[in-house]
Amino acid sequence: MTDSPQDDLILAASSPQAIGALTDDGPVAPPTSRGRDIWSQFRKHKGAMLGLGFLSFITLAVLVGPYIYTVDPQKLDIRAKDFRPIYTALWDSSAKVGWNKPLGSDQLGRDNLAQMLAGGRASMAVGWAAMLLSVLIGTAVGVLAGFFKQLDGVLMRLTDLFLALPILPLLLLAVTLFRQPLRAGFGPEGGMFILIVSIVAITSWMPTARIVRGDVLAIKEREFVLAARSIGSTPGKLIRRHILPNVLSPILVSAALGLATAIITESALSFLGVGFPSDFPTWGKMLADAVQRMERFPERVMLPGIAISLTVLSVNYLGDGLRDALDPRIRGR
Amino acid sequence: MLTYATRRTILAIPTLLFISFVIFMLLQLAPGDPMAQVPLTVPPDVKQKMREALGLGAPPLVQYWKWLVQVFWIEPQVLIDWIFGTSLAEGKLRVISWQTRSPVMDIILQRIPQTLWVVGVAYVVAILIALPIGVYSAYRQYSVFDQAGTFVTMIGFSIPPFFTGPLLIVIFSVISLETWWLPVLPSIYDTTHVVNDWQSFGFQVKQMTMPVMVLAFQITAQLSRYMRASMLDNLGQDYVRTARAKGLSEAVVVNVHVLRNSMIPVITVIALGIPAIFGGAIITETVFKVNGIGQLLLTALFANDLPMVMTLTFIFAVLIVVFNLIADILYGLLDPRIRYD
Amino acid sequence: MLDDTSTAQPVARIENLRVEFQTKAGTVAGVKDVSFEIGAGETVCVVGESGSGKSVSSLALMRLIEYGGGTIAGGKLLFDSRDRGPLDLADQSQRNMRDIRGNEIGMIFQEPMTALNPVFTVGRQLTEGLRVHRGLSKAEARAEALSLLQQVRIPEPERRLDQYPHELSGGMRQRVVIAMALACKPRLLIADEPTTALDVTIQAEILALIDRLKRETGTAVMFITHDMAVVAQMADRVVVMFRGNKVEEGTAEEIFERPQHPYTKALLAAVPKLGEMSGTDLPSPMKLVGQESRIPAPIPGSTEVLLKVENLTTRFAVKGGLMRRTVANVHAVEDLSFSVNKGQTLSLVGESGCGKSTAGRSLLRLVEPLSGKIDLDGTDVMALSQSGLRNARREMQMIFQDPFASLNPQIQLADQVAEPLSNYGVGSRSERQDRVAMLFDRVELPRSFMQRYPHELSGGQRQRIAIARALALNPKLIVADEAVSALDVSVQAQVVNLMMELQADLGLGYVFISHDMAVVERVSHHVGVMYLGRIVEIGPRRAVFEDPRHPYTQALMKAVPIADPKKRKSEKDLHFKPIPSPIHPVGYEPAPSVYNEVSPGHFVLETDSGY
Amino acid sequence: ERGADGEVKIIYWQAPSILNPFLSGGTKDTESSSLIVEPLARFNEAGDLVPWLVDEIPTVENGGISEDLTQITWKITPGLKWSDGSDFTSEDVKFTYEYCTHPEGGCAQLTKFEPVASVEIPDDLTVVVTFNEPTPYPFTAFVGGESPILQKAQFEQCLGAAASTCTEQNFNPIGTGPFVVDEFKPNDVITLSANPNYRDPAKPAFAKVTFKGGGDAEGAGRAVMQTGEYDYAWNLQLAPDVIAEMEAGGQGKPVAGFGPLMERIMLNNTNPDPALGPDERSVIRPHPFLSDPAVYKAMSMAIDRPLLVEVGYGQAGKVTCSWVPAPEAFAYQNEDCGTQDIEGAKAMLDDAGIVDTDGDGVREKDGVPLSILYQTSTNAVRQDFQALIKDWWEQIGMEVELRNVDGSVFFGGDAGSPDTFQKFYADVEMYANTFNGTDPQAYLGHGLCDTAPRPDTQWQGENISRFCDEEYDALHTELTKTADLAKRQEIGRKLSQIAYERGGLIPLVHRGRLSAHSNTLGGVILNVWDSELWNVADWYRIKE
Ligand SMILES: Nc1ncnc2c1ncn2[C@@H]1O[C@H](COP(=O)(O)OP(=O)(O)OP(=O)(O)O)[C@@H](O)[C@H]1O
Ligand SMILES: Nc1ncnc2c1ncn2[C@@H]1O[C@H](COP(=O)(O)OP(=O)(O)OP(=O)(O)O)[C@@H](O)[C@H]1O
Ligand SMILES: [Mg+2]
Ligand SMILES: [Mg+2]
Ligand code: NI
Repeated sequence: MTDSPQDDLILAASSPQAIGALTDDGPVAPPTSRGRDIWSQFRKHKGAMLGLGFLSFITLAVLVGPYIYTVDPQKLDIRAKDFRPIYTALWDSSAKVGWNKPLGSDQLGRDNLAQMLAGGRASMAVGWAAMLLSVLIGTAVGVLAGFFKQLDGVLMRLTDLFLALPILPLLLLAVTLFRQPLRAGFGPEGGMFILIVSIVAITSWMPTARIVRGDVLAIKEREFVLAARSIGSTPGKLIRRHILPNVLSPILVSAALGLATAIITESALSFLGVGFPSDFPTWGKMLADAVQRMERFPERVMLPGIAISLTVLSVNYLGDGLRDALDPRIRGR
Repeated sequence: MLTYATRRTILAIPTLLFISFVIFMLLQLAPGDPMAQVPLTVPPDVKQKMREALGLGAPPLVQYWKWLVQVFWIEPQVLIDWIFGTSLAEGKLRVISWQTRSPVMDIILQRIPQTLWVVGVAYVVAILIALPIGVYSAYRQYSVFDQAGTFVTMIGFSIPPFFTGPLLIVIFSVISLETWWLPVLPSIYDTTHVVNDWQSFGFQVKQMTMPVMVLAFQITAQLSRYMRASMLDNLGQDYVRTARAKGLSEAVVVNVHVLRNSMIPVITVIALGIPAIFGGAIITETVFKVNGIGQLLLTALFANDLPMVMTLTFIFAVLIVVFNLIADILYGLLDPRIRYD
Repeated sequence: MLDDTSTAQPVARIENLRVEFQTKAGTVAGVKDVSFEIGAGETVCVVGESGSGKSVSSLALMRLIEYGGGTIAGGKLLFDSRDRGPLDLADQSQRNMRDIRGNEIGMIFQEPMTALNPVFTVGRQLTEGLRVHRGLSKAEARAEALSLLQQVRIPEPERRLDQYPHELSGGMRQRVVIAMALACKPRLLIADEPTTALDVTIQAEILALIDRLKRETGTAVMFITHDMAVVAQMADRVVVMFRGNKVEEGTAEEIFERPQHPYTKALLAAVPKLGEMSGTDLPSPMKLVGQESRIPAPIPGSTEVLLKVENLTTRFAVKGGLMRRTVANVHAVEDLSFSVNKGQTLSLVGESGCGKSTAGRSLLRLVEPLSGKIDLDGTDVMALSQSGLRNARREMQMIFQDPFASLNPQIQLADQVAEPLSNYGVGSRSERQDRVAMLFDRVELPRSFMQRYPHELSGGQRQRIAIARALALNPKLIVADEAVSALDVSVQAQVVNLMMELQADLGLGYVFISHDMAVVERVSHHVGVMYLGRIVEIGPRRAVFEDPRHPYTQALMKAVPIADPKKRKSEKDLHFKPIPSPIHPVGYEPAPSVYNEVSPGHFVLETDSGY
Repeated sequence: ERGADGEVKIIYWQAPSILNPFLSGGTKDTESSSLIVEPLARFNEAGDLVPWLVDEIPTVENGGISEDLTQITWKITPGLKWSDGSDFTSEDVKFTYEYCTHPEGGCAQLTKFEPVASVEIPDDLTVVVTFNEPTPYPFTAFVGGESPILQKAQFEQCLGAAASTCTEQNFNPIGTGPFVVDEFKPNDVITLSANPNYRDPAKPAFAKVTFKGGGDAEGAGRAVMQTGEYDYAWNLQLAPDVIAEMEAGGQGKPVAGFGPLMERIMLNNTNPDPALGPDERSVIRPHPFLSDPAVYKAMSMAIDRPLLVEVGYGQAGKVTCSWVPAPEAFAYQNEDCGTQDIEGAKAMLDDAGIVDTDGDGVREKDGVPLSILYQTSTNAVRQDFQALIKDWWEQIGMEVELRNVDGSVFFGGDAGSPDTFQKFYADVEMYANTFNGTDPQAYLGHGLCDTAPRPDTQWQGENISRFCDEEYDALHTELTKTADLAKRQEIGRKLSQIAYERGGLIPLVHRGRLSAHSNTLGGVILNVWDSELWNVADWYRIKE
């Protein structure tokens, strides 16, 4: 009982002759790859496209920006402190602005634009790394638990355990706990980076694991897996070739959401004062530091705040679009 | 169902014990020192004596055992005493906070009302707003309302509370916008405020407005997404067509048939969120100086008040486990297809 | 066919209906141009293959198509309303339609499993319509619902009212849906494939029920199906649809005996009819319209034993209680013994849940049997280690029921067919490619399909890919689990023919699992009838079909509808007991199967089977 | 008139967790309890002693202090009552001594009582404190907000190990002060009302006090100066521009006071080279280059102290180069301190032969590059200082790595952690220190050779720099024997100078305490020598 619209296209070509009636015509449309299908559906989701655009823009900006705008974000220039962004000159001609400080400078004269770029780098790096790690753990646990019955109980109890561990306290605790040894090993920034990334990942993989496990359980019951087993596929191959590609969509979606959570968590940590070292700007830190001077220098709060929110917003939209695009029920329309 | 619940409860006990052990050991390993906040003018040997007075010298396992006994044996007795006026726990050592030298449980009880008021009200407000929004945007999928709703909820997802919080304070407390008919709201939550008449109730509402706004915004965002997704799932089901074929009005089809089914996963999500109410909202509480549980945990953590941190995190763990169980059981109750055993 | 209704005022008349859907690929017409009418007390059967627009027409008539994203682009839907006189439903408001839906037009849907709201009781769902349309009070509605349930002959109707849908069996649920559709005594009853998902025995009962209700109430019935045998059972008049158009219309007799349109002819030729093979010993491929050049030759096979199964038992543990211990077992396959000869087909038939699939999977040890012996051409399959088993699976392959589910949607077809080869490291990459190309030729698929993905193929084509994949390793035995059940008749006929051709050419042995007696009759050398995990009767096909001995076999034969309007069944001679539960507590040991050989090779179970 | 002015609202961004200062030692706890319990004598805003529960301050002249400097006799003002109405007697004073010196009590103010040999009470109003040895400055026990008197009747059951079971007592101490506790919510809020038995019937002017704790300095400052929700905010450690902006809110104003608190950079006199191993580094002397006067002097010269003040503390900071910046008479004055001289610093290094020999931009001394690790605790202002100072030091040809450690670890004193300020596994470290009261004798003892933290003292000890100078030790011994104030002050200045000039530390900023009070709150006199709330009984509401 096919429900494919292609049947109608066939009709145009074949009249109901006896033979024609029973021949099992194939589609006349050229083969479309699944990827293209998904892409064309994805493209229709305006929010997701905007999200993708903005995310690419931000990523590119923080990656390439520091090579174009080569001001050292840590460079103190105490005489040029408290500059306003150049655009304030539009309504306030007396504002202290300068073309050399396009987005102004902070109370020690550090350049805001350079800090935004450097901070974005840190935030994005943390976001991506933590997301990848978390998705990796989540997928591994989910697939193993779903595929191997013997492991299911143990792994799911483990997941419960991590779910029951309250996240923020644990996070704060681990920061105080491992900051020093890691810093010794990888330097102040490297150590903190590893620490934050791993903490965010360790405390956020559980939903992915649960979703993936559920999907694996369902897919395991699909006949093509049984078919693959009957043609002698080894478990490893079964997972790689048959299971993983089919759980890709929940993984991608939780990856998108994971990226958002990671960025927010990092900035929350910075806000609570347990994030990166002080001379290492991240958006969250810039925001937290600037809250004090919010009225006089609203841009110092707004710029990082908007950057965080927009990034997370676009990632969320991206996730939404991905979910729609990957859902065959919606794609079929 | 009963066996299922029993089984889960029994399974939860070793899990919780294990969790408590893990937390305890992590805290033990933490390099902080409860004396770090004592000024430098107090000499080290005095600090050492103070530490010993707190019982810090004992080996970790002994401390852990003591804590277990205090939490599982003595505290329940205190509760019984309190309810029945007996004196079982007379003279027994309770879990004592290092910062305040007073029983941890007493302080927690003191903090719970604030947290429940603020976070709980936010949760209720959020539910009341989120569900209709979710239902309507699913029903009119891709309509303007849906698009706008999606946008707003996405923003709710995306803007961290430590951004919205100070923003609101500046808007409502600092730059007084009275000229625009906006009320001036207190930036510092008064935990001693007693509601006894309309005026004091008004003040309570005022001081709760901002934290509740910030929190409810976030929760609304999440819940309405869930509600929408769940509604969409169910709107495509065959039974909806059956209901329409019976000639039922759209209101009945959507608000009775579809809603009832869609509520099943959403209610469990709501149940799973309840532990977070008790956990307080660390950031929001910090921003608005609501001295609730979240703020308690944060200060205890920074002061290295291990008994307090330990007990609080353990209580959260218990709540999470319990509400997980409740969510599962609710699922079973709401969905007649699911029968545990 | 008895009453001449064409002169009477029709209850509903569809004129030049056209329904369109907005899709990604532009506007698609689900129904292009369909006109027919339904008179009171008349059953009009709408037949056609999947996607021909049957459901769309019926939903358009209910004006439910708007909720599925369709629009009525043209045509009239004239309906003779009880209260308002003749109306064109196509331009009624949804408000008015609400008064008509469920009140004057009732509808029965295909899937009894999903058509009922899982969280409300049967009673509540039944009374809803009554209270809306007839303004009954709660108690009145309940009484009315009860009488409706009695009318559709559900056992213990009082109890059912307070049960939830999932607590009822498929047949009972379908009765509830029918009761719901009939609640307000509609003038027109639309039944959209009401029995497709059901077992033959239950199907027979439901068909009889609808027929009886129609006669008792004089309702007009629009009956949608793709099963010609069902049409033959039910129809007064038949409308044949093909790709959105009506191609032929006539009384049942006209259609079956003097089909005019080539499509109808082809369709009828492709329908296997029970009893067609009477008098022959060997199966032979069907004669299809358009393939007259191929002369179907009987397939003899050999007498050499390929697979010998003895006392095969498979159980699934049911866990429960505080400690999650095994508290009971599902006795899915119980003491099964049979053998398959090289180049021959053994069919296993039986109702849903009788253990056919489990038996098939146990053969390959895709589920672990509890005990028994499986001997495949000299290898003791039960004794093999995991790696040995992997090797043994080269010799036996499976084809599954659902062509949509049994192919991985993410992998190109050529790779899917090549996968068994690469799994066993057969040949080099280019050799494998050649072999895949050859296999495509073998199953008559163009090589240009090799780079496609499963979703770009039709069901029949997919099933051919599955067959090609099963053939890749040159197996001796293929277990075909409902391999053609999900396909349209015409496609089914082609696939059946292909399988038989391959058998003749390659000397394959088949274990053919199916619930469709007519197909089984067509393909098998031997037939085993299963009931509750056991084979109740096994023997040469001819013996079993022409001389069924076990009471269950006899009942089953009686229930099968025959694609011939002259051989209608009546409700009287249908009495089926629901299948008892195969779940038994731990420690329960059923008696061994003892067979009585009634004729050479024809065995009938002596042991109590539960029937 | 008592209670006439209604309610006063005080906010401390650190929340008090207990009202018994003997069990906490935290400033927030000491200050909040000073509303309730009082010492025999207090310091006023100038650092001078004023009698509080006694009639006069004992001196050698008035016979209150024995000639041999081993005994001090306090005469309690007659007629004093506890807030519960019972009499305040010398029994209570003696009990307080016993309470704090109990070996299992973990009393935070133990140092104040350690030199005391015994406390005798010949009668209800006389307390005779005998010291172990001649004590030229005997005003530690029972003096100042940190050593108030507890009521014997209330705390009798709370000696030693029982101290922590006395929650009721610790939360609701009975005192002689202007207010009594109505309700104490630990780490949150205290509500108090006027003490009906307060000695001055006209005071306090306020009937109620709400003492809110928690949040951050910024919120507290905002609540007083911008929104006017609170009347008094304590210790606003905020950047000067932030304070200025808040002040513009017009509801309140900041007040600053200067105690001996001083932000400094400690120079490591031992070699912190990690290669030496954990038990040797920071023990073995000397430091490869920091021991060279040219190096540390150049480092000090390179610093622009006025800028540091401006960036970090504004009106709550002053330039200083004295180890003891206050009281004024103890402070060593140095004129050059306030001017930065990068060129001079370079020249000084060049003259000492410390030049860049390998062209990497970093000077070497005897082949060892001037590359230092500069650590401090995590704190916004300190990090700004680090950034600025790093910049200056790099200008004179040094290489600087920055590091900041969480305060609870840095000041935590955990012997197992390598990151405490005592271990000093770095070349220089920055923090602030101070002392209580007005006498710096014990504080100056932090420069004695044998007080250096070492493995065999479990890394305890106050000489963080491991500074060791014979002349300094001798001079300090002299100080302990001198009773004449002028002479003491002179020795004190000399000690400060030695420590500065011989490489003990680089003083940076003399830090004041900046608090804020609303424009309608009168009577506030900021006092950094005692509790800020020392004169809360005199506070009143300014009528419009
Ligand atoms: N919601 C829809 N959107 C787009 N096309 C649709 C939709 N519903 C049906 N169609 C198309 O309309 C045509 C007729 O579908 P219909 O469901 O009526 O077939 P059918 O004859 O009932 O088939 P089956 O036997 O599988 O039920 C098909 O080509 C189908 O693809
Ligand atoms: N994995 C399993 N675990 C538990 N019980 C099972 C499992 N698989 C099948 N069963 C049970 O075993 C019995 C036989 O199932 P099986 O699938 O073999 O029936 P079938 O004859 O193939 O039915 P159908 O015609 O519906 O495919 C059923 O009662 C089924 O519920
Ligand atoms: Mg259909
Ligand atoms: Mg089956
Ligand atoms: Ni000291």
